[in-house]
Amino acid sequence: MDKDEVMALVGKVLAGIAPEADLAGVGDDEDLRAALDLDSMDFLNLIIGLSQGSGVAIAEKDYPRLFTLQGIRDYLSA
Amino acid sequence: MADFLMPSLGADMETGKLVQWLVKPGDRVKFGDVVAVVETHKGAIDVEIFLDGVIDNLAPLDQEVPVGTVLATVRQSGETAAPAVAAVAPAAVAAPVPVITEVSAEPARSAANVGRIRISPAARQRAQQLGVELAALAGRGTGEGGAVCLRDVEAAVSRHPAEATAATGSDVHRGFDPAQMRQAIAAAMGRSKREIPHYYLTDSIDFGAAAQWLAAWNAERPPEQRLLPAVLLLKACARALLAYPQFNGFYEDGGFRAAAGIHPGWAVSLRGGGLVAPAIHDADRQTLPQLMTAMRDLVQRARAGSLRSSELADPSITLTNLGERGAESVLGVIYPPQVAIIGFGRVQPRPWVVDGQLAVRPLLNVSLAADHRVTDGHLGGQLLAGIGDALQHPDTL
Amino acid sequence: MSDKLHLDRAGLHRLYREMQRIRRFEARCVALYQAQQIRGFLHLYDGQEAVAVGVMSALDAGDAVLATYREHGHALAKGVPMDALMAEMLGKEQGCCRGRGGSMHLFDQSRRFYGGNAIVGGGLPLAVGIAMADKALRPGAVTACFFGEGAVAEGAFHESLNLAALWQLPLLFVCENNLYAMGVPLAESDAQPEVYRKGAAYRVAAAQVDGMDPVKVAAAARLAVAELRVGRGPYLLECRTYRYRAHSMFDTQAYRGKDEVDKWRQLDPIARLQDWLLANRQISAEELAGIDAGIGAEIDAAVAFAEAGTPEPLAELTRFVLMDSVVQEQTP
Amino acid sequence: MSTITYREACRQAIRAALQADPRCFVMGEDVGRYGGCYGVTKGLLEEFGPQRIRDTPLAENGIAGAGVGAALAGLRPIVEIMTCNFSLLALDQIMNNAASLAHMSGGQFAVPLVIRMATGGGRQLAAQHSHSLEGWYAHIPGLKVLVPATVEDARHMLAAALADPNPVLIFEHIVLYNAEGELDEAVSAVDIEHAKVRRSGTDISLVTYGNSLPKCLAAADELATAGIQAEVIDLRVLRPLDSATVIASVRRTHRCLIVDEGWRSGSISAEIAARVADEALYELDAPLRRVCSAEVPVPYAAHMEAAALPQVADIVAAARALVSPAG
Repeated sequence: MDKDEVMALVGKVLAGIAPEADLAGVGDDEDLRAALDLDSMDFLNLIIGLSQGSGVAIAEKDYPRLFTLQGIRDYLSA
Repeated sequence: MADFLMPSLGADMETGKLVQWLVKPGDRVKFGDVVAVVETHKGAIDVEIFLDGVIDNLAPLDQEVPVGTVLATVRQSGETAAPAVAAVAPAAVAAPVPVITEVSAEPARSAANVGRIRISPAARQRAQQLGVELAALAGRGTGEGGAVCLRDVEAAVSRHPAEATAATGSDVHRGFDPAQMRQAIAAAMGRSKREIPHYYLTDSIDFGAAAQWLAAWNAERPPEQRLLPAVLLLKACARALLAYPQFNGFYEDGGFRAAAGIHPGWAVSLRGGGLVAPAIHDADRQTLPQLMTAMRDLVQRARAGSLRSSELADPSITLTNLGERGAESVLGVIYPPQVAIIGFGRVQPRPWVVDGQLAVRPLLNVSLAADHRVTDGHLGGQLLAGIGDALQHPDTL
Repeated sequence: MSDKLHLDRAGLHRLYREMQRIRRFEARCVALYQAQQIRGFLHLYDGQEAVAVGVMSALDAGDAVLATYREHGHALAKGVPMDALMAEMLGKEQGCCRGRGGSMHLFDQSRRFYGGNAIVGGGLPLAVGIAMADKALRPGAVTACFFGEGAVAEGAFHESLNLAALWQLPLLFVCENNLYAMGVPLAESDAQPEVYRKGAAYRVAAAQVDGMDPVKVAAAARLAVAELRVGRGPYLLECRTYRYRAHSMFDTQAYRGKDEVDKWRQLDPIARLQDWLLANRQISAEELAGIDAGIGAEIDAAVAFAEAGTPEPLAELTRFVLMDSVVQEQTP
Repeated sequence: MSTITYREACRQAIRAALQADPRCFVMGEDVGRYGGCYGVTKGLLEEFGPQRIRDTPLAENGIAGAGVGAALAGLRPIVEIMTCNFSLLALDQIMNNAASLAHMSGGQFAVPLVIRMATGGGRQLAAQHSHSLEGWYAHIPGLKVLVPATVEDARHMLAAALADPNPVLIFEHIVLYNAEGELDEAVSAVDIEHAKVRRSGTDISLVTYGNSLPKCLAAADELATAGIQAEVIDLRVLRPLDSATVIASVRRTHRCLIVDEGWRSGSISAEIAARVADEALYELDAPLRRVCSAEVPVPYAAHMEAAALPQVADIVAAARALVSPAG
């Protein structure tokens, strides 16, 4: 999965969680949870969506590495 | 002929606006079916019908009407078809055989009761709570005279959980009007602060054991099977409420009435502001994975504005969880006619004394606001201690 | 009038005043009834005043009294305040029973007035028990139980007479024989219409007295009470009397002729005592006018008190069905 | 623990009451020389003398009324009516005076009177000595109605009744007099407010009182062998009725069978059924059902009498029908 595919996936998953969210306004290193007001359930749903969409297993202990867009890109395209 | 009325979905609901019919004239409806969408100050609600029969005379959409207004009529078993229906359905006249084909493929045990299922009141209520369609139970009764009883409903759920759950489907625009919702919250909370003599208790809970157990559980599972800490909190509360039923119920007509089951309202904050706390039915009887599924479903539907009427009408206590990015503690306001609200703050590492030694532990602040007309602080303290104790043994939840 | 009893001037005036209070109180009750301020049954004592007043003159404050549903006179003569009675008649919270009893159920615990009983003969067994308790707890105290001649046909009368005699209780049975049980004349309901003769069968001392003469009633009652106070068993006093009015507020009175009523009115206890007092210079016209004016003022005040009274809050409807404690019994 | 009969427990209760309060006395037909129709007061005349164990003439209305009067004026009478059929002769005094005086006097008078009477059938005493009328009395506001079914209640309910400022009727079942039970000396008092769970169970609530209690307990034993766990509720007090305990039990078991030796029509069992339907309808997983006496004056012949009264087999059959899977 390349970086564009990852960003497309993030956009699709977030549209189901926070339809009004505008990813364009979120900085690469910004905490998504704060920027988009995601609670634990939203974040878990994001992880579920990313894991299922990418086929990458995501361990719970790795969650902190997926708090930012940059982190997600690094994790899934690695 | 029976009337289907604009339901009252909460103490603060006086009117509602019918925005969509999910059935059409002549459709057969069953106890517990979702038949319409009603816009209230809390948003659009799926409204269930608690009548069996053929629905007719649907009221027009988009009119704000008081609770109790007739929305439709239901022709019940044994009553002759309305002339209008017969006139447009000559084929049905030609075919004298079964009008009711969907009740059961098997012959019913009691031929005399084809139209109305023979079911105990307790089983009927349980089926409604679990979303089990009564038709799915016909002919499966094992009670006296073939009546459907509690064990039959429970058996049906374990057999086909998905199939038994009433389907909802709607393409109507859903959502909550923030201004209306703010008004409704203001009304309910204003009434609460006026009428309910609150008392407040807080306590600190060592969340270490729970966190450790949760990490181990989640490590072995894919994300969709993982549990959130909130589920443990929900179950721990349900467990403690079993022991202290004085907090699980309603203050009505000058006295306390215990709720029939433990149906905590789970506070869900909505994007763009506002809050709803729909019921998670019989939380004490569900496993943690079941509760997780129920909670995920509920949060999703709450935000999508497609809650069911029973979820809004049934909560017997409110639970609010600020979550990992929330404040340290919360002192809630009781939603009348409930008599208590339990709040959880953010889990955070704190210095804590364990076995006489200073240690850093993940601590969780739990609070109780309860109605002094029903209970006192002593009992409230026991409830909180019960929640704390339950969280020390997550494997038993 | 009787000369068997020495009554001083004040005592005679008291008899007159008490009878007149009763009669005029009831007259006002009739007016209030017709104005629909008093409802339910209203049994008037009109004509029988000498009985209650005469017997009560022989009793002390510590003695117990039970009466029937025709008991306004007994309540007044026993000292129950008139304003509390009138408020009760109007169903007010300030009534002697908070408006729960009404005309037929007047009670005053503090004055040992055990009521008003609307079951014919219902008070007699109660009186037996009260006399039992007095014999044990209040030596010298006496219980007077009033009942009509209709009650004599009830089993309760015979059971009570027997029990009282068997246990030698300080109990004065006062039969107010006004000749009619509602509409049935005594001769048609009782094989032995001389009520006092029934005492002999139970070895109960008994006497018959002219119930239209307060002095004779007082004399007979004093004699009986003296026996009772020293422990000489129960006593049956039959007072021959007459009610001028209907059984309750009105009836056709087809059971008796108007001339019979007129004949008895000639024997009216109040008029006769008044005439006798004036003729024998035992009272002056001024004194008489003073007494009458005092009674008028008392009745006006009682009506004003009752009319100003308030209805008991409905929230109290089921109060006093069960009691939380025993009210302190009066001890002499 | 000691084993005593119900009769002896009643007698001990009366003796203790007489010793505890000089205002207390017993009055009734044949309570003295004869020792009580059912032998309850035997020996008490010799111990307390004729003023406190007072034989009366056969005059139920008179002695009930005398009891009311004595209570009004400061004594603490225990009136014994031989059997509740005879109490109908005293009904005027019980209902029109004892039960009504407090209320119609606006709270001026309390009537701290206790009336004991024998009730029930099973001794072939036929239609004028065998009826269960406690349910009738439970209809009357102003009374309290107790139905001791155990030796503990027989021993301790009387003291609570005498301490109560209201008229209290105690119904002692004639078949229970000979029953033996364990009396725990550590227990010195019982309440007269609450029903009691005499046996816990999960499948059905048997709600009963009086001599039907041992029958229900025997039925529960038998049901247990068939895998049915019956909960047995002893009402103990028919007025005021402790519906909360009954409702709580039904919430646990979801089935309710009421066993009452009174007749079915217009009975206390009907009252209980109505309350359960009212307060716990949605807890019910089976119809509300009753086992009551047949609607006949209780006959003399043994087989007819047995058929007229609730029996263990009737209770077991009714419970099984409500619990067991169909077919």
